[in-house]
Amino acid sequence: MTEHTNPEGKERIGVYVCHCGTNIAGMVDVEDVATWAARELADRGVVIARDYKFMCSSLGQELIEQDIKEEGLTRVVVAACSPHLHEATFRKACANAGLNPYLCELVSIREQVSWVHTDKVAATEKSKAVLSGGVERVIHHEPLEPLHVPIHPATLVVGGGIAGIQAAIEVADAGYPVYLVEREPSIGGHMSQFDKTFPTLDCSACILTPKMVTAGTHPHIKLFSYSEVTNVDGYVGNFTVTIRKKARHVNEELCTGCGICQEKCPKKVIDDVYEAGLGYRKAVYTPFPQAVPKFPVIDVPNCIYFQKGTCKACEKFCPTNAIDFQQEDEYVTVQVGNIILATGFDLFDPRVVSQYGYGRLANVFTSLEFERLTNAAGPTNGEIVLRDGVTKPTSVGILHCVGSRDRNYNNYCSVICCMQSLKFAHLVHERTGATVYNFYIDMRTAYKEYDEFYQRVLEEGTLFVRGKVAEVTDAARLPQEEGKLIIQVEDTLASVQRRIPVDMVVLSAAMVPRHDAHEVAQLFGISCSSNGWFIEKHPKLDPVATMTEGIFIAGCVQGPKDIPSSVAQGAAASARVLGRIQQGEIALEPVRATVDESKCSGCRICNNLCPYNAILFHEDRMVTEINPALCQGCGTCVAACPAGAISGTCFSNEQIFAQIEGLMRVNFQHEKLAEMA
Amino acid sequence: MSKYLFYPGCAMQTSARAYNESMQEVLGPLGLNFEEVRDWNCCGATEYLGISTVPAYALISRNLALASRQSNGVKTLVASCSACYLNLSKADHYMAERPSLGQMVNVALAEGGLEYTPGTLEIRHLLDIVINEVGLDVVKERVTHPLKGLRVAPYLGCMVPRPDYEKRWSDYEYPDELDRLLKALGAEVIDFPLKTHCCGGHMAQISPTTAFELIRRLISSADNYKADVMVTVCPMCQMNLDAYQNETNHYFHTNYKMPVLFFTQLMGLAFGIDAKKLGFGRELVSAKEAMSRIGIEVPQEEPKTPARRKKTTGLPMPKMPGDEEETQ
Amino acid sequence: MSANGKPKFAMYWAASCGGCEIAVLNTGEKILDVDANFDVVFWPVAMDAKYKDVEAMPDKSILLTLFNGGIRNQENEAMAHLLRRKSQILVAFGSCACEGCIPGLANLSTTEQIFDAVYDSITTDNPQNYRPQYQTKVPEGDIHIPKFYPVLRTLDQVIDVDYYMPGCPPESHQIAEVIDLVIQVIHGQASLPPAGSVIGAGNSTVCDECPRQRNVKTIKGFQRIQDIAELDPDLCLLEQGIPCNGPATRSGCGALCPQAGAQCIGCYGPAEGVVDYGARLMSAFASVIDSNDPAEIEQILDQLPDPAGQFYRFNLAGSLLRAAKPVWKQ
Amino acid sequence: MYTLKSMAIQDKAYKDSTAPDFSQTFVDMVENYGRSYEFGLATRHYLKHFPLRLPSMAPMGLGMLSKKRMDITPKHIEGIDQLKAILSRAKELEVV
Repeated sequence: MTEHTNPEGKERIGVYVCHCGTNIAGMVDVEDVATWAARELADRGVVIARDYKFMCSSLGQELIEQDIKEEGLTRVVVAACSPHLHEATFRKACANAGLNPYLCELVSIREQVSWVHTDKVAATEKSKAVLSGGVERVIHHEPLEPLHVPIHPATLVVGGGIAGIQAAIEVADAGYPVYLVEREPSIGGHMSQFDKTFPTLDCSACILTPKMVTAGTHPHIKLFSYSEVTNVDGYVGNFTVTIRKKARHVNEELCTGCGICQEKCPKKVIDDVYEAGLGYRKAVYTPFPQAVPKFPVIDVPNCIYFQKGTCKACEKFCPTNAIDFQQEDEYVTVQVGNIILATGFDLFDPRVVSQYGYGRLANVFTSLEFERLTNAAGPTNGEIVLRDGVTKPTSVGILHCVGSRDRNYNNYCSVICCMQSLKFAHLVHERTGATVYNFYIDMRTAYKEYDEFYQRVLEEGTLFVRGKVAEVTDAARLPQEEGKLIIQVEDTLASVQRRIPVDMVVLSAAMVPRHDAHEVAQLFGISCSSNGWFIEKHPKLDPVATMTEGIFIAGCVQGPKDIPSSVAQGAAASARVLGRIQQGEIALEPVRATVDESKCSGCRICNNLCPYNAILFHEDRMVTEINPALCQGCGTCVAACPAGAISGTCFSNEQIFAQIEGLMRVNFQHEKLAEMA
Repeated sequence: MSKYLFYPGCAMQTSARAYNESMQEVLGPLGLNFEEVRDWNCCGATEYLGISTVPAYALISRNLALASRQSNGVKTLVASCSACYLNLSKADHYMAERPSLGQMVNVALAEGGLEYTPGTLEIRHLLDIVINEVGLDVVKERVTHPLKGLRVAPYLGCMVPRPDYEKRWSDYEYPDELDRLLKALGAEVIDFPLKTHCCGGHMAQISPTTAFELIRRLISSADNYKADVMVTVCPMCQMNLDAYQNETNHYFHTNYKMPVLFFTQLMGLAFGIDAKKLGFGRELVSAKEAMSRIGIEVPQEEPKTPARRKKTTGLPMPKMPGDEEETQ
Repeated sequence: MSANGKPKFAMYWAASCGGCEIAVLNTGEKILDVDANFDVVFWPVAMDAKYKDVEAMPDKSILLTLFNGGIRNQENEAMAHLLRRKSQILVAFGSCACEGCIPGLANLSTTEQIFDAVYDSITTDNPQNYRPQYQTKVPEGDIHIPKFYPVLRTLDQVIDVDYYMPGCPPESHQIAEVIDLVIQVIHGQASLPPAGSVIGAGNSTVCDECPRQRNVKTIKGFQRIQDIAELDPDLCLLEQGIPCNGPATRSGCGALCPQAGAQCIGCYGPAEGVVDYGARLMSAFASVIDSNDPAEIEQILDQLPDPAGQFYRFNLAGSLLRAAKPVWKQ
Repeated sequence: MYTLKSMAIQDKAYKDSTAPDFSQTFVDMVENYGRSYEFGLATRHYLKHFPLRLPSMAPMGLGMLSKKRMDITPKHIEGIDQLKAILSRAKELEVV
């Protein structure tokens, strides 16, 4: 068993108990905790114990520094808030006084004690217990040195939507190389599907296209369109990324983007991506006229030649012989120092909200379908018409919050739906003169100029009904309902049930994480929440970094947001990356797992577990090794190793058992634990 | 032969005799063996729970207690009537969720020497058993006389898919179980928008005009879709739509003649069972004319569907799950 | 030193099956070396001796005692204390003494349940329903039998132990090596390992000695070895879904079981530095189950019909758990 | 739904007595026979509340009778005494 003595009895430990104003002192008798520690933990090496109003203030820190110097402290325990907040602060204070920062231990008596208890006596006792645990633990701490790794100046940006484009341009403008990877044949993302953007009603293409062109022609940006990242190795500063360039079957060297191949292709396919399923494209296509790059791709599963062996119309008519049916996928490996993920969102599939009839009732549209209807480059050239392609609606119902703010689907608010629905209402008015109803739960028009836009749409005569729509049906009850879609809703302001017959229904569907978000998260070694949004390092103070060093996120991959926020995040992520690049190197936390090779038998149980891909196996020696630069110290492999051959710095058996012993020392001191031993 | 306990409920012996007769006929072909709960009593229908709580649950639970005593290892209790199904599962659910209620009900049951532990039985509707236990593959195998050319409006009513304590149904607003079953029988199934709307329930008795309006909505919608018959899974729905159709016509000056049948009757027909054995003729709005359409050899020509879906000049419709199956 | 000048040797058998004794005899001609180098003063299975003979010996007069078996009753405990007092080097010999072994699994049952199993089960013919009485009056006076404890304890939970020699039983070649070592020490040709060491075993795990081929592991389910029609003779058993305890078990046996196509059941106990063998192994197995679906994971875990037997067969008494709580509270 | 309904009945918060009365009539029948008895229920209920509706319903009633979808005589269950004992105990518990 663990030896519970202060090794050689030499450690001189300082204990500092923080009041945190009344945050802690309101529920814990901090003076008592400090005097108790000085008295009862003296035999454990505590030579000084103080309480102070705000330990994190510069005066509090100076107190520690002074004691280290004057009292010759060799270990420091601070009882305050969660280590998440101030561990770095107190480590730095120790370092300033010449003590290795890793000889400092922070125990939480705020989040884990004062904020969660209501009995002051018990809370004080518990504070003593956790403090005692910290003291026992700190005895076993070792001085550690951070690892320094160089930062490769190149950056990988994954996702060519507006957030990714912005991030790529910012980094490239600073003079550093960027690899921009986009899954679709063209960059542009969802923004390229819109006609107008709220609240200014700017033409989406007009403001996006220049950015796309910049990204496509920038000397420092290497664009990989129609490509996907297949493998990521390495660690912050030094990632090796494999990119699969899917075969376009069009030779980019020869193609001029003239478009004849598309014209001549006999195969028409429903375009599920760019046209949101509402329009057609050919089997060889560029998704939209302003596409960057301009080169088309051949959609192999739909190409007549690939399926039946004959056709080759595109090849026959291509003036530059750019069609290449033999082309194969190409794998490119690049070195980068940092990665920005901006892979965006999918639209919620409203088929599952069966009562709204999407998929059954022809004239129920999703918001993205409607965007295409209004787009001058869309399937109807911007005409707002019913599914028959000709009839103009005389009345339109727009349903907010479809699949969001609904515990059956997604609890969260999708942020953009209110403004988007207002934009739709405006466009319907402007282009058809139809009566427009907006069905909303709450109207959320935060941010600049948004509420003004709401008022403008109100003045235009859009009818607003507050209530969650119960049903959209074609089952008419009254003669005037025949042939219409009837929206059944409780008008919660008037407290009446309404049946409103309309010609067209638009569902403002929620933003949801990409269908493959979990796989992408795993590929890059970051975590996503259970519903699939990628998790930022800190929701307020570090919104574009992740828990994995060197991986940043921007745009809707982190959660629903509008265009301005996506652009801001793209820029923010690039600023973080540029800071890193300019430092030239980065110091990594030395909290790492290590393998004791003499104990490792190469059973390979741990090999597949590392979320950061830090584990490698040496076939020749039959032992596992952990790459210290990749390891984030999460402890997964430590727990899994059946031989106990892997240990985690700062979380050794000795430290953990000592901490438990320390905790027990207070709580159970009268219970004669010895009986069990 | 899979064995199940069976709770018929009052209507199966009276107003829904056709349901009972046709069900008995198809049990064999489906490989189902139903053992009736001995000396069961009324479930309280839609009335008892409005009047009282403990007595109402005690009334229902007497059946659960009798069934569990009789179960002999059989866990599933099948109900054919939607109201019975809902009441039985409701009692089982709330006795577990509110232990004090469960206790009181058991105190009352003890008076009759009975007891019931919630969760002992698994209460399921007949349609659920056919779809999820027998399976559509077996149903399809049994079909010898596909109901080709018969346009049917599948109508479930409100009590089967809601509130669905055990999450057995595909969707509580728009479940497709009955649609899939009728498709398997070869019928042409319309996408009936009111499939889970209310038939009026006991409103036919206490507020006839309310009921007439609800009945009219259902019948006229089925008629708009040119349905030959409506198909139900519930005695009360059938009763309201069939028996009060004439009065409804009278009230609104309409002239609907929409036959309302039980799904088991159509299953029997598709299995090649004589219509007489299946309770045909008991309906008040005769199904004779509608049935004559499939009695005669219908040519293989596909009837035209209403212009609701894909028109070549129009914009494409979103793909729905199941679309692929149809095209194959 | 005894009269003939040879150091004294003792071996004792507490709560265990006797296999350890057989393993010592199984060392073959090596047993002659024991006789040649030691004066065997106490070894109940091999020679006649009374407890009072041991009591009469001066303290620390026995050089080496191999103590096998856990502490199940009052007699075991008394002998442990006695031999500790009389011995210079006391070795916890075999899995029972080191970790409790199979008798330790009884720590999951109450005394009453244990007695029911012994005195009142279908295989017992006990019409008068006799139960042990610790004290009985007979005409000659009171007689006592040793008291049965609520739990079995490992030897080091009762007395200080100098060395541990794991195995159920320890492999004979390992015993022979240990005997050789002690003889060399006696002749001044070697020195003793640090106190508290594990002797007669390796510092790694069974996998280290197992020749089967190993890959990155993912397990879709567990199977009992007898249910597998054809076992891959060269592939790691765990990868074939057989719950092999090798990865957590101390090396030293030569991986005999896996080589013979049977899974390691863990008789050599936890590898060096492992605090709780069962917990380690459980988290290791859990780590390689290839599923994220809770229902499927449940179903996979159900394929381990006896988790206590799988993970704590040899070491329950010595684990952090030690016993089921109700037993402990007695 | 039923909670609201029974609260309404207890507070007599209804305009006319048709609904609660129908429920009560139904319950009485069930308590007496153990099973529902539609003929008795319908005749009693309509006589009380909708006497004018009876003539227009006659064809339907006759249809139901002739197609054997309604019994003129009530059905008793065997364990009617047991059921009555259970219900009377349940009613005592209900008061609380």
